[in-house]
Amino acid sequence: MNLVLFAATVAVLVIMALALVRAFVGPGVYDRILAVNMFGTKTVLFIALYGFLTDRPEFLDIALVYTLINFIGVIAVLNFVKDTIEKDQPTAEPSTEEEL
Amino acid sequence: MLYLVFLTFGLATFWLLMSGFWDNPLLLSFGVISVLLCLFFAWKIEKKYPFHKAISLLPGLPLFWMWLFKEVVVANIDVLKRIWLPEEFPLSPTIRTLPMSQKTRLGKTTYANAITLTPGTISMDVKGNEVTVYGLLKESVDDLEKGEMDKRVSKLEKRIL
Amino acid sequence: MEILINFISAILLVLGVFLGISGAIGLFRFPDFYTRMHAAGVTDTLCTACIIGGLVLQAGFTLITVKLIFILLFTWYSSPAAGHALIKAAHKTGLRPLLRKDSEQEEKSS
Amino acid sequence: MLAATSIAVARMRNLFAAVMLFGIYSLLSANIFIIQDAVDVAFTEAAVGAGISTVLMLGTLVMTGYKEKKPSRSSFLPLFIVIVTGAVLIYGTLDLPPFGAADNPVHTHVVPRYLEESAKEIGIPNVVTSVLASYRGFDTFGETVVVFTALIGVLTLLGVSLPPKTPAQSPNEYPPQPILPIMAKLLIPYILLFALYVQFHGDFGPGGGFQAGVIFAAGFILYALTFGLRETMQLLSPNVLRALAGIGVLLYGGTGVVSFFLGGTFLNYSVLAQDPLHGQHYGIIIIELGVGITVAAVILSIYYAFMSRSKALSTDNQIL
Repeated sequence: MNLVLFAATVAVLVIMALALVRAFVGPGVYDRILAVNMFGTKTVLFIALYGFLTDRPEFLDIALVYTLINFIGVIAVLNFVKDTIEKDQPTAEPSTEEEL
Repeated sequence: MLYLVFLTFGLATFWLLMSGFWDNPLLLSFGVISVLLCLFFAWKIEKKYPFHKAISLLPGLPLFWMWLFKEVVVANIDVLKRIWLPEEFPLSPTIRTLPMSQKTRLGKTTYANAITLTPGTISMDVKGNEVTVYGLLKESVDDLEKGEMDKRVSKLEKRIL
Repeated sequence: MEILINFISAILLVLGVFLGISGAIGLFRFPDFYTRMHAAGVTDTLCTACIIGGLVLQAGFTLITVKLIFILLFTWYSSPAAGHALIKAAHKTGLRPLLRKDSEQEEKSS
Repeated sequence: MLAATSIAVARMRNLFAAVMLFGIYSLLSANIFIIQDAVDVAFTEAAVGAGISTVLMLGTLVMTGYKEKKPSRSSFLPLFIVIVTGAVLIYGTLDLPPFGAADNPVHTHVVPRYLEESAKEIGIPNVVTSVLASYRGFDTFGETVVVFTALIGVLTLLGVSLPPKTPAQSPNEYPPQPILPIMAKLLIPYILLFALYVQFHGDFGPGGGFQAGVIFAAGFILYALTFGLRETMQLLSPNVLRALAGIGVLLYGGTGVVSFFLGGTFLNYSVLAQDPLHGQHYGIIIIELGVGITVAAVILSIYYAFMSRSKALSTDNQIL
């Protein structure tokens, strides 16, 4: 059983990495926010799984904090993005800024 | 006011279940204080923005959740097919404005969230009695237009009023 | 009995991970932001439910289960709200979605 | 992944994206803390790093503009300095004993005593809390005061003003868009209660004053984001917050003084009750409460101060 848990933990890490790549390449602010949001929810799962893997179920408290913070963070980011980027501004940035 | 009564129950349950120390008088009294503090803020918010008697979706909720869960599973399979076999199942993104029959804000919110929760459709805008839906597939928006979900949410809402 | 529970739990975990990976791949395969939202939706809903469900079976009937269920409830309550806010903000700031040809008119008329 | 993220942050010219990646960076480092079993640190990192600092940095961005200026000078000199500093640091670490070795000074000095005796002397299960609040009571007191001083600094620089009332909104109406306000209203009481849970269970599991304060503030920030800043200020006014921040510090210091007068030394709580164990326990609870109140009040005040500077943000939002 531990093997399955371990595999699942690693797999969630892989998902997180993929989301991270999406956050790096963009394009555009909203794609990044989406990727960050997904990264956050997967972090929650990662912590929960890792807690079970190491038999430390009090990690779940942290996972719960993450869900809260992630939600509030996304709302906050959206609020600011909306206020700062004017409607006529293109949301996708020029490609030179998206290298990496 | 009924909302606050329910909230008290909810908060107390939340505290007891989170804490797990049911025989420690010190922590229990802290629990009481904390719940009261939260209730105070909830009451201030409630005074300003009341739920229109829209208190307990509770009795019908489990059934609705079960139905919703089934919908979510079906919709997930749909989207999965598009992810893994893009050639055989092409995308057909669609935007359409649908009517909603809910009367209260809470009902409308529930409906919009149920739409978003099922992958394949996302509620994009709620204006008056209409919701703008963005769907990954034309078919899923068509399904939504048939209005089964709408009916179910409205039925939930009727219990409130 | 325990073997059975472990078995179901393992299946749920694997299923959840599969869904998560599909979602992540969808994040790359889908052509634009709006379609990608749906891919992320897959991971937020059923993937979380499956993994948490698998863990619940592992934990048995304890307070840990309750906390797991709180996490699941909170995710299912907050993720549609966040998704709605996200797509709405994107739409209002003028990011154009890819649409089917014949649905262009629908959008204009609405 | 941590390294990749930090490189990406440094390369990003769009500061919005950089801030978001910072959020990810915090989440990642919190994960590393978790893997190293430093649960309390991870808790703090999650709450402070990923949540609040992101929000505050965004607030700063709105005030200053979100594109970084193209650097005009060559980046060679800074690079050189960074490399030299890094080399010196690495050279320094060569002298350190091997990582995790059992006879490291860290492990032989006071730590074994903390770990072995804390259960006996303090009587609470979470060692981190007892170290933080009891053995290292002075340090933590200092930190609390630092937080408080930060508040004074920010308030002197920025000041808080009540944003103007928006004419479009009648007093008892919801904001025009139902979804987020309703969800926020449903969730906020539970968020606040969760914060209090973290506050009072710091002795049993991960958590404590700092984390609880942050989560509590986050609940109100969510309210501010969905209902507007003015509403939030009416719910919990800046003046009350300022008073609370002071009260928190006083509560902490006061506990120390009381224990001093009861015959112990400053911040030695053993004298607070008949049984030293109980005395320690009560002392820790009280000072954790002090820390929590201060942190929550300070963070929320700083948030108010930042947001009321920007007119666009303090009015109600139509889009969300």
